[in-house]
Amino acid sequence: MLQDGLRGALNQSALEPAGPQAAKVTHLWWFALAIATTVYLLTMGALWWAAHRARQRELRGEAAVGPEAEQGMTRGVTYSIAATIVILLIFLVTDLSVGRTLSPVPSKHPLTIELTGHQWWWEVTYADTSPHGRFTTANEIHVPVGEPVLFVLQAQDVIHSFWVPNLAGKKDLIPGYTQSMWFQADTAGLYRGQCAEFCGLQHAKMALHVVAESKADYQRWVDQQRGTAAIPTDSAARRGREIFLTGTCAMCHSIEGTSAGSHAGPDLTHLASRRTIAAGTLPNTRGALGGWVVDPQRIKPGVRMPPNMLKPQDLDALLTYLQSLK
Amino acid sequence: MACAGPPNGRRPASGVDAAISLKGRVWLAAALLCAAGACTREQKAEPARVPASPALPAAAGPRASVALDAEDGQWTMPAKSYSAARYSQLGEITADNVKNLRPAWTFSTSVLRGHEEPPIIVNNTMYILTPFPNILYALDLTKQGAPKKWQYEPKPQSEAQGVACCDVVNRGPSYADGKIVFNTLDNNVVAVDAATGKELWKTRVGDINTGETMTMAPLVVKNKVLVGNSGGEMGVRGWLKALDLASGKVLWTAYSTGPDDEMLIGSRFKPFYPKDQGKNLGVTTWQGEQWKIGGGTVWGWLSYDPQSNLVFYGTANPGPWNPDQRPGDNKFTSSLVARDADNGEAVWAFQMSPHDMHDYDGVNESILLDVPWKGQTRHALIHPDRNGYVYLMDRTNGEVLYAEPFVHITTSRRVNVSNGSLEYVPEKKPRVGEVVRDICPASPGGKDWQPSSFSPRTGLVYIPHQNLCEDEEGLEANYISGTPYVGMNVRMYAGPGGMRGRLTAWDPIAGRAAWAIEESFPVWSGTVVTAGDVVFYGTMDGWFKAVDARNGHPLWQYKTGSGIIGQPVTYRGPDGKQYVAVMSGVGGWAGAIVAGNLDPRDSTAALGFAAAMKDLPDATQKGGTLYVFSLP
Amino acid sequence: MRRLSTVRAVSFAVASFLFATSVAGCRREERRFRESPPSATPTTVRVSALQPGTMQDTTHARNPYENNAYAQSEGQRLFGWYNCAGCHANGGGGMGPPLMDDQWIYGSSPENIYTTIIQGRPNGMPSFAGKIPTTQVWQLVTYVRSLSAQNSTGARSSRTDHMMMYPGSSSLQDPEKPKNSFRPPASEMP
Amino acid sequence: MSETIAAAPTVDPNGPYEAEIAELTRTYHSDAGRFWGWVTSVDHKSIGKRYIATCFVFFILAGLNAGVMRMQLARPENHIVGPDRYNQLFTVHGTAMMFLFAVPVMTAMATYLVPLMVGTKEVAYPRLNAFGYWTFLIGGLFLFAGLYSNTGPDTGWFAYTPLSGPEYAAGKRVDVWAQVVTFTEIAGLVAAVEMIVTIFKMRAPGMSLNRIPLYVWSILVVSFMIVFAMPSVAMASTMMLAMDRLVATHFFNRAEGGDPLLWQHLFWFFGHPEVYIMFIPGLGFVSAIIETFTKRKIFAYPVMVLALFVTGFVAFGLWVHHMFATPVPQLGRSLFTAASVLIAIPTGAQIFCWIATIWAGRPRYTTSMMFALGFIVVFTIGGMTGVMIASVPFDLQVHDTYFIVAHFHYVILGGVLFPLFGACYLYFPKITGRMMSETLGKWNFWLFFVGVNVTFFPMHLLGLDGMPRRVYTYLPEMGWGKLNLIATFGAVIIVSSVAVFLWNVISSWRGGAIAGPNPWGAPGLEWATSSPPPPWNFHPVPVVEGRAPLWEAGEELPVATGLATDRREVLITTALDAIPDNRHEHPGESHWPLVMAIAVGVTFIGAVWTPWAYVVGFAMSAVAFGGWGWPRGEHPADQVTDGVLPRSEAR
Repeated sequence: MLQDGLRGALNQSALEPAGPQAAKVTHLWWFALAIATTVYLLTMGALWWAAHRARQRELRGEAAVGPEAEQGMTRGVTYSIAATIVILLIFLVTDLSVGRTLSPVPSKHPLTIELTGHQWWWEVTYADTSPHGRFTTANEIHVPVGEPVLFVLQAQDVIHSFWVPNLAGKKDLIPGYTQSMWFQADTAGLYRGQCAEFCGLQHAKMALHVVAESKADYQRWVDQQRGTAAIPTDSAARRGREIFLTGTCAMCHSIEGTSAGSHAGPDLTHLASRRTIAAGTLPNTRGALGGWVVDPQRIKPGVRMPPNMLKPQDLDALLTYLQSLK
Repeated sequence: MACAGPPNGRRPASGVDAAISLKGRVWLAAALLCAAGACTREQKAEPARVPASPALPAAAGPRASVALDAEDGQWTMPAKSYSAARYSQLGEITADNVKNLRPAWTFSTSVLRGHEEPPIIVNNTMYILTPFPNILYALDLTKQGAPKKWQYEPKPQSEAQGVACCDVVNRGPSYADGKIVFNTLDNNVVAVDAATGKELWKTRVGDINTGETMTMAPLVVKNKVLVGNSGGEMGVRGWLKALDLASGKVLWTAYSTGPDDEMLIGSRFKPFYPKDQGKNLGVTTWQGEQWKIGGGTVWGWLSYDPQSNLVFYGTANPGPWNPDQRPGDNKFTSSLVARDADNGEAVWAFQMSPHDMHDYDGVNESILLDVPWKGQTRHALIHPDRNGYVYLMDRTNGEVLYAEPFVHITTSRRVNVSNGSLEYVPEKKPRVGEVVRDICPASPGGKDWQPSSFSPRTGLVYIPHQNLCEDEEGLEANYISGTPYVGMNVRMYAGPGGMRGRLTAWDPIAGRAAWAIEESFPVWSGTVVTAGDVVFYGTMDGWFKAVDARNGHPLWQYKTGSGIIGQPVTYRGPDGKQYVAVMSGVGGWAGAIVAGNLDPRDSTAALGFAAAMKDLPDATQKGGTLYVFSLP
Repeated sequence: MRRLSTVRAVSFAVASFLFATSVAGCRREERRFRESPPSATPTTVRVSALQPGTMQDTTHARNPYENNAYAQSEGQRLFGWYNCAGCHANGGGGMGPPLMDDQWIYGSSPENIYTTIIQGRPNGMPSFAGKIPTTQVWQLVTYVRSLSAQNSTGARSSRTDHMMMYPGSSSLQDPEKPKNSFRPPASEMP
Repeated sequence: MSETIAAAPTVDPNGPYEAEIAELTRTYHSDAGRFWGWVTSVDHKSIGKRYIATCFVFFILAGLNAGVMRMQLARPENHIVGPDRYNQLFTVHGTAMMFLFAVPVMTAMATYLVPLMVGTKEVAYPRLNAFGYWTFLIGGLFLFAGLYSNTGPDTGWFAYTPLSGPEYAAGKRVDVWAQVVTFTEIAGLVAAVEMIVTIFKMRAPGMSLNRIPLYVWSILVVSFMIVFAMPSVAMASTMMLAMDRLVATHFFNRAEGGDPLLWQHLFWFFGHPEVYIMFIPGLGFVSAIIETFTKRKIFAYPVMVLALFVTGFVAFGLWVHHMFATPVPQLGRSLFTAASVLIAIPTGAQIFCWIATIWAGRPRYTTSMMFALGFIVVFTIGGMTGVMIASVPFDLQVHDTYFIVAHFHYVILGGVLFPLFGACYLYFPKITGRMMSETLGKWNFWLFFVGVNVTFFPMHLLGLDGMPRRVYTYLPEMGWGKLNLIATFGAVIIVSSVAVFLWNVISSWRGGAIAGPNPWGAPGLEWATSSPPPPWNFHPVPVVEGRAPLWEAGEELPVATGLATDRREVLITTALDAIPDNRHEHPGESHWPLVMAIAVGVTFIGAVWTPWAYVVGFAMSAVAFGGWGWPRGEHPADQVTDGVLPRSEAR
């Protein structure tokens, strides 16, 4: 069902790189795999051959090989050990070189995104030279194609790990520490990421999506995200807004342009513009949204969001409002 | 193991014997040591007079002067005069005879919260405004024992107490044109007939549901009542309003943040320094719409210069305290603003603490002085700020003549006079999830609201202030309308020397302290200085003190019923004698631990102030009494 | 079979041990994410959060979480999230009265505290009716009671990952059994 | 194999020693078997047996956890268990497998075998040995008691702070974990000390260092590793984590100057060597098995020994490769990468040597041998992936994914369980006196071999496909369903294999073919005594003249006589050349080890609730110490070895 919400299958494979980071690692992997397989097959071959030889001898009733064979064995073993060492060194060198090439950010002033891990969702803030240009969203990161993006990683509660396999390896978000990493998306598309460090009850459902899009689309998105939520015109939505601001919602969520300013939960200023809700768990459809608002504990047991028993018409109004938050 | 703290596994045993609590204290010591740093704790010490920089003869050299009205023996506004000098030309009580001072009469207010207000004396009547519920008493001075003439009760909403950040205080009424004007905690500005106590008008100017309250003393200028709001800890947007003295109609509103038109910033707006110049700084120096809940309230003192027709006032801290949540300079919070008294148009503004990180409000008083400066006389104002510096500024254009530290400062290196910028120490910036230690001055600042006084005779400014440092830890603050919006764990303790309070006599020209008196508790009361060269102030353990204005020699002291945080005044009674009056009644932020029965075991109680005042409950009790003294 | 007798003895010991501990654990360790039916007070629109809300009958309300560790830690989190700490600090009080001492103006029983949170109190305690779901209110109640050591110490967390609030003790101070003392209202309490 | 039995020389009990044996029987008399005798026994064989049995019980319980987890993951959005229960399951699975099975079972086997292999009558410090077992038992029961009372730890077997700290881990669950770790560390350290002393000072005369069996070498290396590694985690969990949680210290509280990363360093400084602690004894078993069933001494003995030592040493230079995603300087990372890569060399060397041995020998494909070969096949895969994830960039992709899960299950099942099963089949006759069924054995092997690969190979792919570990469920759209289903199916096969094994053990114990002293014609001293061995193992004690005593000795094994038989006297030899040094009297049955263990139990279990438990515990321990150390009769403890002379030299 999520697919309809996301237009396309969910891709979270480390072997389908969409950027230089992941690509290099993928190459490294195939290289390593090739070596490993060869070495493994050779070893097993040797094992089989040894067993076979011994059997032959036994069938022929020969006695076990005597000391004269020792040199041969010594040579064999020495060579194979030497070979192992050489191979390992080759691997080590390639690996380290790859590691070096990947670490520095290839840009002076990269687009910087501050990512904060919460139990169990992602707070995403786009940095800007002017404070007024900053804006905050959640669980969905938009990046321009072909441009390195720098991530500043922090955690609000426990250790999380930021990982979008198609784009780059992971980095931990550790409370009290500030780490950074970067990646670059070369092909436009939707890439799924997921928390990779066990962080409690809903670790399994702490996902995010990276939307890589053309510079133009990205700019359009940024401009729209910077805007604040307008006061709805139709009565239903207005009623929904009222419920949001005076009910339980405003205790945890914020909507720019209203009096709701709590950061306990994700920022909902442009909720309707996102593809998923509940940290990449549900498609952002009216139905899913309703189900989530009413009984989130059924979908993500232990999640911080409480159930909300709204009267049907109230729920309807609230959903109308939430869906108006483009 | 020593760091373990006491065994807690004990079942909640009923009744804890002394032994255990004693152990508790031992553990406290251990635990604190483990916490590495933050080990400064107030040591008891007797108040002592210490000469700060080599004491200069107060009378020598050129002196600052101040504009004074002719002395009429009255006290019509909390600051005595528009120039906010709190100087009385009455000379009956002198350094020589003050030792004979004795109580003339007293009056109980029936309120037990912090009494920060001064009595107002007009036409042989004394007006006393209590803290919430803001009862206004009129006492007849002509009669023996000053019986009550009438009392006026505004009956403010009791919920208002829930949104008053630092006790439900009020800093006093003002008299003008036969009216007593004052603010109530629930945001009403009230004008009462001074003679009859009849309510003339009552205007609601704020909404407690957004966390707004009012505690400041209005200033009446040319038939305009200038008032501002409180609530910098509640996500309130600060403003200054002018009401028509006759009708109570709101004439204009000048916000401290937001777009220029709402801040009444127009063509006349010419800040001295580039850092304060630009269009719509009230918006562009904030993320998103944070300026709407960004603080910059106006709960402090206003002064007025008739010559230039300008009012000068400071704006409070930006909200929330946690600076990470509000990137940018957050203009114009923690700033000084000069406005045209008629239409409120901003003339200049100067931000003392850009992107304030430690609740360094800018609301402290500005005393309007004329100082000889580099050969010429400058129309200046002197402003001891919470960030620990005394600013001497040209009040005509907002140029900083000097900014010199008057307390121990670790949060900033200096104020660069060439561009007016405060040079922060980055290590002392509060960080989320990490305790930053040894932040000096603490959030109440080098000096809080408690007003200074200036004597043209000695040429010294008498600054009552505190000496506190603190540890801070930033937290994610959630804005929930009508609830606190702070986002900081704070733990305060005495600054270097272990004395938490000080009265500093400041030489406004030399830019350094002439002498200082150390007090164990913060000096949370105002000061007043008289032509008799006597400075009066009170301490939080209840002593009302008189010291020699020239050298700070202690002359006289009297123990009142409760801690003193009020503003002493002096006046000439109908019998022609000089009287000195002060409210006794501990409270306020510093006294909350007593006024609110707080539990000192939680070091973050009262935004961390309780930690520094653990011994106050032993030193004084709640009260609410007016004390009037005179010579026999 | 002598060996068997041994085995039997041992297995009996094991069994009884398991049983003993299991009885001890359950109640404290339960994590009840979803009360069925999912409970929450209906959202009602009100003019002001500061005026006491609509009266609610809490006479036969009982705290389902007393001594439950999970509810207590949830309550601790919400205490910060919903700005309770803004007024009550971490139990020491500030704008609001302290919660870790033995003076309870409006009563210290779970029901009293529940009512206080839901309906608010005249001297500044806002009403959170319709703003905090019942389950969470009870979690708050559980935590608030732990501040003055009124419920099981076994369920309480020793500290938060923040500034040390209670120097010299693990979770909280030498417990004081609260007595409901009714102080004179208004001007005396924050 | 009848001919081998005949061939193997043994110490003949009905030789000229009847009188002494009779006296020994009195000296070593205990009513073992009856409950009291059972709890007071200090015989390393009886302790070893119950130790092994206990470990297998925990193995099965932890395995069942895994079973439930596999069921839950078989389908996306499955609802067999919720996140709360699932987290407890995988945490207890990991904790139990590591702390209650993989390491202790090897200790247990060593407790039983090492004294026999080095040809001494008893283990060093027999009462300490008993104490170790009881402590371990209490700890293990505590963990599962926790799980079954919904108090199972739920923060993963490495319990990262702050998730495991006081704020985020409510209740007592993590405290249970912390104390269980402590219990097992105590047991582990105790055993390590005994092993080191036994191996250095109690070897049979003539068993100089260069004649020590490879298995014994591996145990020696591991014992040293334990001594260095385990205090780190014991301190971290007992002192720091427990104190943070119980009395609000701030070791791991970043806000007040503590550091959550400190935990990771302390834990992995133990946690990584732990892996090698688990499978180095396995390598030892493989050597023993291959030696036995190829009828040929292991090729390049010095290389093998060296390899063990190098592995044990380098193992301490790897821990940071569990932390590549945390702030670690580039250079540091490179160093740990290098170390992680290079540790493959010694292991590789050993594998080559075994292959050479097989090539040169006459392999007999008994179940035991099959498991040894299976070990090479499976373990090598784990080794390969191990080298891969030493690479920082690659590790950052697969770290904390199912690729890692696959990797370490290949290493652990390959490195621990295959050799362990092999060893069971090899030593079962020695322990019980009966042979295990070879037919069931083959079933056991093939089911296990297939099961392991079917279960864990797909996990490599899942990991690369982005499936993080420790997720209680996943979305259908992720397309991880098929592979997970396969893995679950594999798990079923493993379960059946283990069932077969158990059945084989039980049935063979009841009615397996009677095994002689040396059914396999193996070379080690352990085969030089009856099966099961008498309480005193050997009398007189054998004398060693080569690396494979039973193969090199002629008809009769040279022995050393002269040890007193009226008391439990053991022969102490020199560390290097094992020349008789002096004799030492060992204590008899004692209940004090149990009392002591209970004292420890009270201390640590009580400490979950109150620090006062330490006070009480210390008092109890004091009493136990008193009883333990009470003087033991008038016999002079140590004497010079006059009269103890190797027979051979007497000739």
